[in-house]
Amino acid sequence: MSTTELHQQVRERFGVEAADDRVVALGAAGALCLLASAVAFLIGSSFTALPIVGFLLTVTYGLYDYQAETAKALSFLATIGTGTILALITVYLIVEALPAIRYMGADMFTYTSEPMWRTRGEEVYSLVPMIWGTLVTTILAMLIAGPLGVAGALFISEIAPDAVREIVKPAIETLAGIPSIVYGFIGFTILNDYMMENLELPTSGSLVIVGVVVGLMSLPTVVSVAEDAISSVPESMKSGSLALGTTDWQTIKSITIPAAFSGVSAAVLLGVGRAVGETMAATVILGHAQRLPDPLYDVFGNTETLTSLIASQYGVASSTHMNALFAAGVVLFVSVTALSIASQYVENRMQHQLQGES
Amino acid sequence: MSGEATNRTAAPALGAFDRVALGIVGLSIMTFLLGWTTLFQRTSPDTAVAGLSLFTLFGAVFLLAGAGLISAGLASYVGIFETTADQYTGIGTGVGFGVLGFAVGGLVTTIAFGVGATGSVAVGLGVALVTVGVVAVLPEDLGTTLPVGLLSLAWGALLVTGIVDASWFWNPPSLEATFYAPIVVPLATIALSLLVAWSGAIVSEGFGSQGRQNGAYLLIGLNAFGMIAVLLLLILFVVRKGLPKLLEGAQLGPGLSISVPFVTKGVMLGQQFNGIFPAIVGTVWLVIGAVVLAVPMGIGAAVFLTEYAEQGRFTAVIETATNALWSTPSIVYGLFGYAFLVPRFGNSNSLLAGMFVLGFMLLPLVVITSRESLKSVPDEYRDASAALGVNQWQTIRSVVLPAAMPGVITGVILGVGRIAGETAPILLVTSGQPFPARAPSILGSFRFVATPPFVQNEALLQASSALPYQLYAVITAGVGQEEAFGWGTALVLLMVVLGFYAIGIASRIYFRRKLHQ
Amino acid sequence: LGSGEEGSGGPGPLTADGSSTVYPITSDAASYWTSNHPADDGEYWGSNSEGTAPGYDQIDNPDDKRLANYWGGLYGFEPGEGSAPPFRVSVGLSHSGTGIEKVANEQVDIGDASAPVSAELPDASEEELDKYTDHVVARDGQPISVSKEVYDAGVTKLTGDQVRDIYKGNITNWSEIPSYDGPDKEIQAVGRAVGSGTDTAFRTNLLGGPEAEMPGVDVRQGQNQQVQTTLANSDNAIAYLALAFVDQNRNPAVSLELDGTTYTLGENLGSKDYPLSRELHCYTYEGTSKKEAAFINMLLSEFGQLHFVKPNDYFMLPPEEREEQRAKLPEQTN
Amino acid sequence: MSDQSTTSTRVEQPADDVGSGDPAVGTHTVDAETDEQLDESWVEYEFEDDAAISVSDLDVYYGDDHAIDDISMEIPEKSVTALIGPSGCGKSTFLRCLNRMNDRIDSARVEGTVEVGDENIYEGDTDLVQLRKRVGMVFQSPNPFPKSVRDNIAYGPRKHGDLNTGLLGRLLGNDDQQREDELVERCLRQSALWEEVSDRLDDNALGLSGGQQQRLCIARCLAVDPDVILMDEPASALDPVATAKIEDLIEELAEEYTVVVVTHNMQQAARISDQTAVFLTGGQLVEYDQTDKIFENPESDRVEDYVTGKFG
Amino acid sequence: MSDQSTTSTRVEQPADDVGSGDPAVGTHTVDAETDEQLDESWVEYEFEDDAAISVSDLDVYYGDDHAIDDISMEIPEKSVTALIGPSGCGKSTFLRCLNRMNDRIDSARVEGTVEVGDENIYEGDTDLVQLRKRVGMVFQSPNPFPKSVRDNIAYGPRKHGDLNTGLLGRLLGNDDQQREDELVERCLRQSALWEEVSDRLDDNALGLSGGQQQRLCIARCLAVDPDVILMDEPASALDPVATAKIEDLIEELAEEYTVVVVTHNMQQAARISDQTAVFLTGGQLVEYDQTDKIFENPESDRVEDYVTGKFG
Ligand SMILES: Nc1ncnc2c1ncn2[C@@H]1O[C@H](COP(=O)(O)OP(=O)(O)OP(=O)(O)O)[C@@H](O)[C@H]1O
Ligand SMILES: Nc1ncnc2c1ncn2[C@@H]1O[C@H](COP(=O)(O)OP(=O)(O)OP(=O)(O)O)[C@@H](O)[C@H]1O
Ligand SMILES: [Mg+2]
Ligand SMILES: [Mg+2]
Ligand SMILES: O=P([O-])([O-])[O-]
Repeated sequence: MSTTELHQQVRERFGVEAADDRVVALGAAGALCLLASAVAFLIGSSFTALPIVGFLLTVTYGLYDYQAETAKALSFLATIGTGTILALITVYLIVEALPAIRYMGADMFTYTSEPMWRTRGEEVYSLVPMIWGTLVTTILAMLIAGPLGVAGALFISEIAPDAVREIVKPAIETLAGIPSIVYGFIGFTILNDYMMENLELPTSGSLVIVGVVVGLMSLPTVVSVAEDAISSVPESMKSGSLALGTTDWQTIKSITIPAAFSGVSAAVLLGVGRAVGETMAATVILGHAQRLPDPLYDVFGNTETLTSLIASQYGVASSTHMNALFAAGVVLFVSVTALSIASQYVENRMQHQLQGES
Repeated sequence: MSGEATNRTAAPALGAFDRVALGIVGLSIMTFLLGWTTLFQRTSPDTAVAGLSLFTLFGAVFLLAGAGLISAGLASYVGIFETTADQYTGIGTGVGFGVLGFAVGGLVTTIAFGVGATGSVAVGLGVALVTVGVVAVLPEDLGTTLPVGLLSLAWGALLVTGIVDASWFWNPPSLEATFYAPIVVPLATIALSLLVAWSGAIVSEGFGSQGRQNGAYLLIGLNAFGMIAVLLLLILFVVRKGLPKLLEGAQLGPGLSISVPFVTKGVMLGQQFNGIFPAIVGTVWLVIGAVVLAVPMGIGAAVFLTEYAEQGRFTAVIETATNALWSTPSIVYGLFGYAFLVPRFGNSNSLLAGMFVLGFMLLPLVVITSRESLKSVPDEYRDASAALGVNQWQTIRSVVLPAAMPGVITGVILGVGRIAGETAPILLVTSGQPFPARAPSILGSFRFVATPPFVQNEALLQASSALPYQLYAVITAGVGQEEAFGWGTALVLLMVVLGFYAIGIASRIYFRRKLHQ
Repeated sequence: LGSGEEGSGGPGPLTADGSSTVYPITSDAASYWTSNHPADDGEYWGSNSEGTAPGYDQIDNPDDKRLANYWGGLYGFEPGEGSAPPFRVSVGLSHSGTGIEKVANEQVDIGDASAPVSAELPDASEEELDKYTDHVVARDGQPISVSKEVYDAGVTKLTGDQVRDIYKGNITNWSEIPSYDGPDKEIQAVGRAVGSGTDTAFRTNLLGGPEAEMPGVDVRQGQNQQVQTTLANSDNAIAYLALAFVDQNRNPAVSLELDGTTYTLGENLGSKDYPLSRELHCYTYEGTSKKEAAFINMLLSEFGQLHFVKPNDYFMLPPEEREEQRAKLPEQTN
Repeated sequence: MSDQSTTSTRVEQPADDVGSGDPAVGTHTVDAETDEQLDESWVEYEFEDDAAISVSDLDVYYGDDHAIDDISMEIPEKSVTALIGPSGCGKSTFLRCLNRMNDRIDSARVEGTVEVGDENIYEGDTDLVQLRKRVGMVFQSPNPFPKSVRDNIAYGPRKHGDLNTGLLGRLLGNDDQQREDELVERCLRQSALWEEVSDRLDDNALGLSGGQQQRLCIARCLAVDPDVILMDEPASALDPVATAKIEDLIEELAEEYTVVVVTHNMQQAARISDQTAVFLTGGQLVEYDQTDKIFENPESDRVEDYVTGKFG
Repeated sequence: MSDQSTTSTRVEQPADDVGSGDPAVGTHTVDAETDEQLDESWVEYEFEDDAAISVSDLDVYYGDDHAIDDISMEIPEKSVTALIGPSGCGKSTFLRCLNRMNDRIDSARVEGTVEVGDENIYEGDTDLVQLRKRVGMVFQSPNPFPKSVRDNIAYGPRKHGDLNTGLLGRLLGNDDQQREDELVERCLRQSALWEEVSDRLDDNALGLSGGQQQRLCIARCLAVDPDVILMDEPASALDPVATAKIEDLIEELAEEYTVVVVTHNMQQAARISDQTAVFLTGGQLVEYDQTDKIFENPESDRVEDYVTGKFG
């Protein structure tokens, strides 16, 4: 590529109006410095800071002399950076997980004879019990957070008078702020005790406790996202129904909820995502037994979730064991990303539907 | 249904009808609340209310309510009262009762006849099908009262006759749990109370669309009330448990000097009152670091995506990526930080690694909220500025960003609230001593050296505590002796996090009001 | 920020992490070190009109140095400013596996462990194991402990076979134990995280090897402290743990009959031939630095044993063994 | 309302109507009593005998905002009444009072009486459902439900239990499908839409053009068989061709229904309405008379300025 | 544009202007050449000598949508030109072509030439910043920045570096505070707002009433000293009183500036403009003439129908 072509490209990319070689040179210098520091960081060199200083100098000069161009370039860099972080996490997780997956093969997701998780001697890393534990707690959590959350969202956006809404809405948002470790602490000290005493559970920590606690924790997520979806149903649609002489509840059931259905599903999906990824409550409440409950549906039994597996074993893990934990991370990451994409897709569909493009 | 026939105000006797129904609703809400207090062991099966033991009282109420509901339904059906009941109950309600029928049928067969899982599922399904079929085609006044009334009568009878009493229990062969009456009875009572209240609410409005609305609103209202109650209970509980520890040794000194050792001291030998100051400082630094890292980057990315980039595949990919990052579990970030960042940051758990990991977690939120608020800046501002001949960057800097700031600030504050309470990543990349004596001194540790990287800050590269980790440490290092310490920590953590939330929400309300005035 | 802030300068902190069994020892030592009491204290360090800290009289401290200044000074460390120690000591809490892992990764200076590294890393080569330097600082007699309710129902003594059967999953109900006369109750067999020294030692000493299977374990807890809590909160639990975590009122230790001998807490449980007794280690990696030596040397002194080992219910090392251990430390500077 | 001085609103009531059998109308004698003071030009205009709606002393407040200031007027049956006036003068607010859609606005407070038929709809126990079935409403921008054309029209009757076309109806055999088909066709014909959509009754209504959507909304409203149809600027979001269709439709509807139309467009009011009410700022009804009169020879100078475009 | 048959748009150009020194004007001889065919009534209308803006053969497409169809017209200096026509006929699109605000719409494509002064603004290297300084714009709904009144007005000059009132300016000692004060006052006076806001220059502009906000937007536009001011329905969001003020203001501004106003309100066009261009659907300019002529005696029947309200 000739220099003039390069100029042309840079100019188009960054909207540099006055053809100015110095802008191009500056941009190139900045980019080089950044690249160098990234490489240095990746290989773990202690010289990482040098190119960063160079970059900062370039940027400072740029901001002084070519503010618009520099700002645009910086914002572009920030975007690239955000993408890079995701890419880095994804790639690193997968690369680290590969040895374990190669070691176990498909057994990692299908192997069900005891022991399913053995880190010494003849190693076995089957994620089946963890996936099952995660599945069970998530289903329990959603049985709580799904209906209650949607009902709460309906209350806030459709039923509550203004004055009540002003209180209830922030209160439920605040519920989202209670850190999971606090729930975990309460679960570990109070609920575990309560359940052992009153239900004569043979072991401390059971899936049902984690399910209930995680359900409570994902409730606010479901409420606020569903509330957004429900209140984005245009007022004109609701008025249209009411003006035909239907009751509010009929309007909610027949107009509002169907119109907001995608958004509400997206909310539930996001809630599922929160539940799947919830770590600390499971870690401190559960008894970390890497085996399937017997019978499978025994929610009062003890098993492990993917998150609590990582949190409880990262410290002792090395080589294949560590890779297996990464594999658990990959399963988490992939499922949660899939949920996020699904909820985004569903939400977009709602937008389109409301605009009549169904 | 003609206008005249449905004009309920014409039927004078309806007052009585209403009153009975409202009475039923009132009673069932009472049993609902008592059910909860019993579950929380504030009341016990032996608590006497009006001369009756609690379970007998439950039984009496359900007998009364069942009878009331059934007679109300029949009265409406035979036309003693004019109501607006629909011709059919409808499939929706039918299916609802079907699910209930499945549960009740299945459980009763298992408990009473000891049938195995397959058998009870079969029976349950049978009961469910019959229920759906029957209820759906019943006239609405019967369909919404009879099933609930009968169930209520049955449960009432079981309780009053003492077939189910405080010593009753059921030990399912396949589950690890044993269900005792003190748990089962309140749970069943709570569930049935809701049903009865729902049915009563429908009756009180004379069935029909108004009645159904009344029933639904009652349940939804109770649900909202329940959520608020849970929030308040949680907070009150933590406050009650944590306040004594928080105030231990606290003094209101001369003048306005207040000393609260729990938040100003570490854990040290020979000190009368130990505290969590190092954890508080750790959390503060973690938050500062994360914000410094994530906010400029996030806003920058949002500006590029919203203002500069053409909306297309690239922006869609980044958008998907940020959403995915936002929902990625914290433990995954933690694992990444542990295996990737820690070896690169001086190879030991460190504040810096924690800052990066939390920053990574905060980043997507900043991008998302900044994008939202940048998008919600009206294009009119951009047009107006462009029409004055002002270039794009100056428009962004002087008009768009200031207008978007409220949204960004609110989003960041809420995000900070969330990361301040994150435990898993800290546990993996930052934690060191569980009960440190001293707080890290970041500002005092900057040193300039002649070799790259020229600036050194040892404190940044050392492990630190943080509030959520402190709580985790209490759990791992022995809740038995130090539980009070844990509650104190939980209270402070809750205050910090909820403080961020309160500020975030308040600022959002403030900015919104300001915009609308 | 307030007074509790650390000063800057001086060498970086000494970091340790690992065994929850060793944690009470090293953590107490770190607290003493960090507090750096003056020699006129008498309670913690030194001597005054009211008393003398146990073991202090064995120490030659002519300059009346503060605690950490003294022990640091032996290895040439300059005293810190004011009451600050020459360097800080920070002790993390996890379990032996983590300590051994982290010390090898050079993430910490000292890896605490309650089982030997050879048992923790059964697959490691000689060469690899040689890089660890083993400093034994105390001895533990690992007891078997049960929930108070179980103890009160008559289970005050178990045989080795019974314990083995419980952890192998052959005995699952307390009523299968003859001495038990309570209601029918499932056994909650509490284990420790795989890789913890307590777990490794228990498997090695009772089940036949560090890789022996324990299919009977219902619940695994990360640290000794959590095991103790679980025992106290349950009415049907049994667990193996470290001596420091037995509380006769909450989780009493039962007597254990092994090969015809009955071992009872407070009598012969600590004796060298108690099969579950074990050494508590502070591992360093690739030699022992002066910083590490200064701290470990304190642990090995009479003062250290009296203050950090004994109060935590562990067994002190006899003087000749201490000398042996001290020999592994580098030369003192003065 | 201290009549003469503050407002020029008068409603001529034929003498035989005063104190006649209809008690609802009889109570509103304020206007009737002032008849004698009217000048000639007023007496010439006679409203039809039956007032479909009579409003008296209506005030509406939004919080402290006085949006409707003491308005009384009678809207005659089976005719088109236009409400015109500059933006923000309270036309929509007034219109929404007639079927109590203002109830949905938390800050709104209504005083006075509005009688539809012979029932005061602001009396305690008015059944909103019944009221809104009788007084239908068509909104400024078309707002069909995101359902099929058929479902849009059948929506009201189904919700009111007049049609059992669901699964249950079919199972029980008393299927109202045929009645529904008839209803849908009748309403679509009435709203002059049948030709255009008869072959896509099951398509999503949001796929129709704006003008078609608006006529669908009218059809939907007709399906619940109202007496009165309120329309708030029904054509303002439409192009001229669609507007013309809607205007024709309104004139036809007036043969069977009482139509009240708010419009910004004076020409439109002149074209379609029988009587016109002119609101000016502050929520006051300045003049109310036959449309020709208003546009050709209004009483008040302000109205004259307004309708000739000197102002507004 | 194949003239006579399809369009009645003509622009009378004084003979002395044809082929005169100004090359930009000279190139647009299509219209000039057809002069001879004009009937009497056209000749009577003479545009002023200097066309501030001349548009020729302008076409605008949104994607495949042809929004402006081959329009040529000349807009004379220091007068008010009104653009009227039904909704969607392309008035706003045309207006936005004059300062290239259409560039901001990705799908928009513009063909033809627009000359402001004697420079074709659609030629390659036109400096948009300079162009928009010369051709200011006022929008339909008032859109002041959420800043103080003063900052709103000083915004343009500050960004263009004409005023140094920031911290830097103050530090360097060449503080333009006084010049800024003068500018703010002058612009506010010109836009007839000074009396109302002189004591709250530092209040947030969003606290002003709608009419005040719109005048502020005009003042803001004046502050960058434009030659031409484009206004897109500047009063449509305002109440009658505010509208009257804006109308007065427009007439005053025409003494100094070239004003082009889009309006929906025919009365308004009649009241304020010197010449009026009538667009009908399809982006065509149907007639362009002196305002009196358009409203009293238009050439085309469609225009007559339109201005008398028979249609639209
Ligand atoms: N929901 C509301 N809350 C508060 N004030 C309102 C509300 N709706 C209308 N208003 C106020 O009441 C007055 C009358 O409004 P209304 O919408 O009835 O006017 P309008 O004549 O329909 O105007 P337009 O022609 O613009 O539709 C206005 O001042 C308006 O600001
Ligand atoms: N951004 C756009 N993208 C695509 N098409 C557009 C866009 N803006 C306007 N149009 C189309 O171009 C045509 C002319 O629109 P324009 O806004 O110029 O009309 P107008 O005369 O100003 O109408 P109004 O009186 O409603 O403002 C219309 O058909 C419109 O749909
Ligand atoms: Mg209106
Ligand atoms: Mg326009
Ligand atoms: O001593 P441990 O914590 O490793 O059992």
